Amino acid sequence: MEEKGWEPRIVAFVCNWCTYAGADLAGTSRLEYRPEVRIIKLPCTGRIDPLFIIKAFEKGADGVLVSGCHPGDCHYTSGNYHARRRWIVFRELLKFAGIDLRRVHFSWVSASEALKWRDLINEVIETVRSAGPFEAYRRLNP
Amino acid sequence: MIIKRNDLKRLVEDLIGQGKRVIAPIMRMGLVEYGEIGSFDDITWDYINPRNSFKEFLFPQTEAIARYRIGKKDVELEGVIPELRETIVLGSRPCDAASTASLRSVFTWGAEEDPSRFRDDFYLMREGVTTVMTIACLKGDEDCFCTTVGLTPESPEGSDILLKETVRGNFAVTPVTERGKAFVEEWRDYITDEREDLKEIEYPEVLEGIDTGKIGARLSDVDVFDDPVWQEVARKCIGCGACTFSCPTCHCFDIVDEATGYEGERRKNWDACQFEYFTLHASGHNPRDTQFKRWRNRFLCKFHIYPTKFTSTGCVGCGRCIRVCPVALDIREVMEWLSR
Amino acid sequence: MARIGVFVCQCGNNIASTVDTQKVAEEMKKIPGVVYTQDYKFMCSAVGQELLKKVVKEHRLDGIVVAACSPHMHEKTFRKACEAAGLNPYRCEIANIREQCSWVHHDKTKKTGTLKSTDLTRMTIERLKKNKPLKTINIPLKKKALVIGGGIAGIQAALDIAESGYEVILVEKEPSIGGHMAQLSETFPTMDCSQCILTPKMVELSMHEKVRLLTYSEVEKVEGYIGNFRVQIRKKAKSVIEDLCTGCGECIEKCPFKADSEFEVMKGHKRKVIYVPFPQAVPNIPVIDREHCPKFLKDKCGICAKVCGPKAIDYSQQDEIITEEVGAIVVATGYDLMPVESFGEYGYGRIKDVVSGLYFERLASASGPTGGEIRRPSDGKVPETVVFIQCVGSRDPKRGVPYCSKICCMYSAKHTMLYKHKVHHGQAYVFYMDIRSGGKRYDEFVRRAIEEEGAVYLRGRVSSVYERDGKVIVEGADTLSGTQVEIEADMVVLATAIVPRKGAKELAQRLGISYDTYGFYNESHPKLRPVETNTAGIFLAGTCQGPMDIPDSVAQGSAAASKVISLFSREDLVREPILAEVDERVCNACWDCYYACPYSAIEQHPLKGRDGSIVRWVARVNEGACQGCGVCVAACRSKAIDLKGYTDEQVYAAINALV
Amino acid sequence: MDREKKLREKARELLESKEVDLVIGYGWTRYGKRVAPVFITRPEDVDRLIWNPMCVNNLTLYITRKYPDVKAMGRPAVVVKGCDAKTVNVLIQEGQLKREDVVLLGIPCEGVVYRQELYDGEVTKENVSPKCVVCDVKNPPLYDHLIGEKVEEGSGFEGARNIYQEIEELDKKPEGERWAFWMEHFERCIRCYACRQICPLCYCERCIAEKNMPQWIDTSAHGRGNVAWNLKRAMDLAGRCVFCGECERACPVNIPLNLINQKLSMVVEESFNHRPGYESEGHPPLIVYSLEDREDFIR
Repeated sequence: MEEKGWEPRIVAFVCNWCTYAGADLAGTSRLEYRPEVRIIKLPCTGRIDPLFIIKAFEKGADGVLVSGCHPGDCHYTSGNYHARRRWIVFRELLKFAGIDLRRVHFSWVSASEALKWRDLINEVIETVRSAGPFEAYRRLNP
Repeated sequence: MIIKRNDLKRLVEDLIGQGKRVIAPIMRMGLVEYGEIGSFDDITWDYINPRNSFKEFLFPQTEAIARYRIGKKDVELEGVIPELRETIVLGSRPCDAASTASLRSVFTWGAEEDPSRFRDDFYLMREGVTTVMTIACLKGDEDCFCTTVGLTPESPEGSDILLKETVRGNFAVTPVTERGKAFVEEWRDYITDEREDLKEIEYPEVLEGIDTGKIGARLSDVDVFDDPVWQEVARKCIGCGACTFSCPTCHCFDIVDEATGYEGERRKNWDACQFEYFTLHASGHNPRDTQFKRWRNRFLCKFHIYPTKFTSTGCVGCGRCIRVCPVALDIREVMEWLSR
Repeated sequence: MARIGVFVCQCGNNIASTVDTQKVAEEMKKIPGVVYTQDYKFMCSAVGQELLKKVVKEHRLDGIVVAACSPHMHEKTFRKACEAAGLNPYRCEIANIREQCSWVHHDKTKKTGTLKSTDLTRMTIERLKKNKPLKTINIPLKKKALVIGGGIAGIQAALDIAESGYEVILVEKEPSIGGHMAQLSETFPTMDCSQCILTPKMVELSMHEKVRLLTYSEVEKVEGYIGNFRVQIRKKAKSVIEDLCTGCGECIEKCPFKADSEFEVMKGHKRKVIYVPFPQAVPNIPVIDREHCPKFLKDKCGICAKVCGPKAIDYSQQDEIITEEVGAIVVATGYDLMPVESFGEYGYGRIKDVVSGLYFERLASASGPTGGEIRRPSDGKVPETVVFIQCVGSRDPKRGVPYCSKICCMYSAKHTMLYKHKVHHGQAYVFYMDIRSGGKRYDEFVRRAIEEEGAVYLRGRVSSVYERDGKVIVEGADTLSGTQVEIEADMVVLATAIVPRKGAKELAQRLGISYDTYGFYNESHPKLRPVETNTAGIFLAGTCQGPMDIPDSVAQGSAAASKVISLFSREDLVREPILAEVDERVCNACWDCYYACPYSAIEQHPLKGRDGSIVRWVARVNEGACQGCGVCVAACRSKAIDLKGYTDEQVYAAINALV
Repeated sequence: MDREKKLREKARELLESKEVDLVIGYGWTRYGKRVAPVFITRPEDVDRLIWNPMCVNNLTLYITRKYPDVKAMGRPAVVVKGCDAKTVNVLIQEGQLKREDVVLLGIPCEGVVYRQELYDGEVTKENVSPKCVVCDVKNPPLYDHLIGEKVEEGSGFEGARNIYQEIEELDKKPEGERWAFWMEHFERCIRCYACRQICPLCYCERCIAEKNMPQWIDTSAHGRGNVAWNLKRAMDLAGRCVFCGECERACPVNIPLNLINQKLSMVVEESFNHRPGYESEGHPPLIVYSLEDREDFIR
């Protein structure tokens, strides 16, 4: 399945206040991690719609990461709690539809967790790589 | 001329072997539907009328009609020539076959008299490579009403070749069109000149209360257009596209662009006049803003607009819209009302 | 087509060492709608900003992407520069190619960094194409504050706000303001008398022309948003007409019935049924405790009404609901002490001479029931030996709370001193886990208790407390000497944990502010926004936020006040336009957004026909309350609501530009 | 039939007393032998109302915002089976309906057929609707008038198709097989939106599928568009779907939508202890949250 020289393409939907800041800190701390991730910043994980994830797969993502503030840390008090609920259901839906959950990742990364961010990205990329290119989704294209 | 069942099998296998596309009734997900077969044995013989008409093989539900690339200055357009495979539709029904004329009427509207007018090449190209081998119905079900709209279970209209089942389970072959004749010539070896008795064909009852001529005339009356009965008959209509997408003569489509990055496709997709947004204007105004108006339009399209504009009929009596409707809206009830 | 300019910053070598910025700029030139690209050494420098402005004007650009450091660094800088060049600031976007690219991918060949920077910048350009110009919005502001809670933090906040010339309403649940501080004897580390420093403030507050004091009152309902809150306050029936009462005290004097005193803590200590909680109460107006007054229970007595000269007693008085409009709210609702009955080993409730710290405060207080003499509850004897046990409930995740209550180390030290000053020959013992005495002159204070006042500090936990021959025996470990100790004490004082006020969560829900797992209110940022809540316009002061001592509470009161004052110093509120917006044509009025919104920023709005009848309902966003989180957008099934600045179109465009 | 008679009597009474202007019930169609929704406005027409196991439609569809024409007819009474009645609770929860705006003619039901054409005088384990096999609301949980006596709860369709069992079996398969299973179905989707149109809870003024700028869901009936549509449809019904089964019944290409809807119902019940339609208080579970929601999958 795995093509030679293929690197996975991962889209990360992250909240502005915690994970985005955590990723910034990883930068200021000059931590090194794998480059195959493209971040899309949103104000809050509560803004993230399941449609974003579907669309990312449609547009060629092999894996998706959604990340925000730890419970209790949400800049908007409860956005991450709302998000968590949606993910519980959406993740089960994807699983039931037969999507390999190695492609769908959720995490809490705070503004101070630069190390966690680095490790997370490396791990997510590795996991998605083990799942291979998302050909099954690509085949849905006419 | 007779083609024995075994020879029909050989014929089909040979066609498939030549890389041709053979469309025939098959069983999928508990439903009989037209689909491409991989072998003769895929064919289901026990059917009245498949859930879909074979129009989707002439006029696909979705197809790319152009590709584009958004460039620095312009949009670069590239035409799409559909991938054409010679196609044989085996086992279509006379009602469906008759509908091809209706589709052609729309897709070549006025072009015969005036060549500068638009012809839908996508349709015509596909039609040009398609041979329709109809098998006459032995009987209909309670929703079949071809006889009420002027067709019969053995009408040849629209078929290239009409097959009728014999008492021995073989088929009597009648070429209808030039294409059909050529096809029969080509495969003459498989066809014998024997004669066999045909199985009896049971015609669906002609519904006495319905007179299509009268319907057409009444629909020209503006007062009928505003008759409150429309609201009554269509009140339960849920506005889905099940009837139009099953209908062999419905032909409406929508054009959409689907792009990824800077490249995209322009696609032609089936559309249904029953959808609320079908007639929504950019201004926000919707001339058919409630469901009965949309349903009325569908009816008018079949029994007024079609007969007025074309010689072909808008309804072939296949009964699919009745079978598929989730709220059992029966077009015949309205036909009856308008025949009074 | 768009006219977009792209600047790729080298950030000296910070970006340029792993990203070929020139190549990125060239690549961007190929994108439709991009008419100008350039890489530059330092975009954020004055020269860089001037360059940006110049290019915007010269090339008549309608959008700018700066590929540089994190937007958290310089988004404002570049948006300002755009604005100065006549471009709407929200038509400027930042592609983060430093923190999230050049600094984390160390490929010296620049291949990795260049590729990723190209992608990130392209995604940003496509997003920018969908950016609508936005305008900051102005919201009117009601310059009146509500302070909830009349303890020292609330008093301080209210006074500071009032002193700045703004009106303040202070709501206090009890019949008097003063809070816990009014119950204390003397305060560490200065040992001033608590009442002496508090009472003048209470009086000052009550006399202040800008302050409206609502005691015996509670906040029932809060609606609205920063600058424009609508608050309903329940003024409980005092059964005394405040305007008529002179505070002479005749009614209290003559009242024949008694009930337990809340103020005195001590079991069995009674107050009258018509009462002021303590003599220095502000306002000095009694209330009738209807739960215990026979007039209300069986319609008997009525003496107070008979003896009242000014005829201020009104048995028929009803609770009154007052509606007030305020622009800001300071929450200063204080704390409770953990009930320690569950700590069986300390014998509280079982042994009379085991008391709480607050009880000891009352014992030591000159205005307390013993007139400041230390006498034990069981027989009124002066205790010769007193054991103070710290961390009762605090730092005890299993049975109590995991946090440190912060004030107990200090007040236990104070208690040993108070005790020693009053009972010179007495001996104080303190069982402690750690001494936490950070704070100005705090550690010196504890040292004084040990070194000068002779308190014996034992590091270890108490295993059991029991009675023997009229003594209270305390058994515990001294972990420093590694021995078991047994102390024959006359009295034991427990330093019980600070816990959130009963009903704290309910109030938080009414206010729409968040609280932690214990029920303490959450500050917006523990360091940088210590008195703000996440709900704009609502501020915190004092122990409702977590354990703290008087100086901290007062400082917080002042801090919260200063936030209110700075808010009120503006003509109106200026808000970033990152707000939700409803497409009313397609709103279903299912109210998913209404219920999901953390800020109650969605309003149910009727759309009316020409005849004034309601045609249908739609959601509408209150721009003052909306904080731009976008929870509503994801909640909306039909996407009838969108978030300006982070619209679906912008997100879609970014995703679509992945490849 | 006794119930049918009682239903007609009650309808006549309501119409005569002008308590309602309209009774939405079931009636025969002119041709064929189908049962369809009927709208009765005159007491003399109540004999058109029928009740039998072919009465599968969820008629609460017609009291949603999708039917302004029906609304214009005045105050309705609606014939509801137990499953249909649950819809009313969700509609109330979502502000789409006030309880007092509708009169519910609750009709105890012992099972309806999956598709009308399968009915041959008796509901059997072969032709029964899958919702009836696992039904726990034979007697409507809410109604204004109960038509006839209550029936005993519990299912008697041993050996019939069991949705929950099918879900369990599907769950056990490797994901690749599940993907293949669903793709085979989704690729057949013709985007007629019968599933949406028949669903009383798909009442959006503008469906997300009709939204362009941006077009989240491709309108083309290709795999990509169909998967997006079917996932989004399922997601938006999660925690709301009352299992009236209408979407699957309406689907012209037999996509087993009950499976996907009920799978998510199971997830919602397990995760949030919520079963839609049993009460009108509270909110749909996906717009609220609990601090205790599980997050074992979040890193």
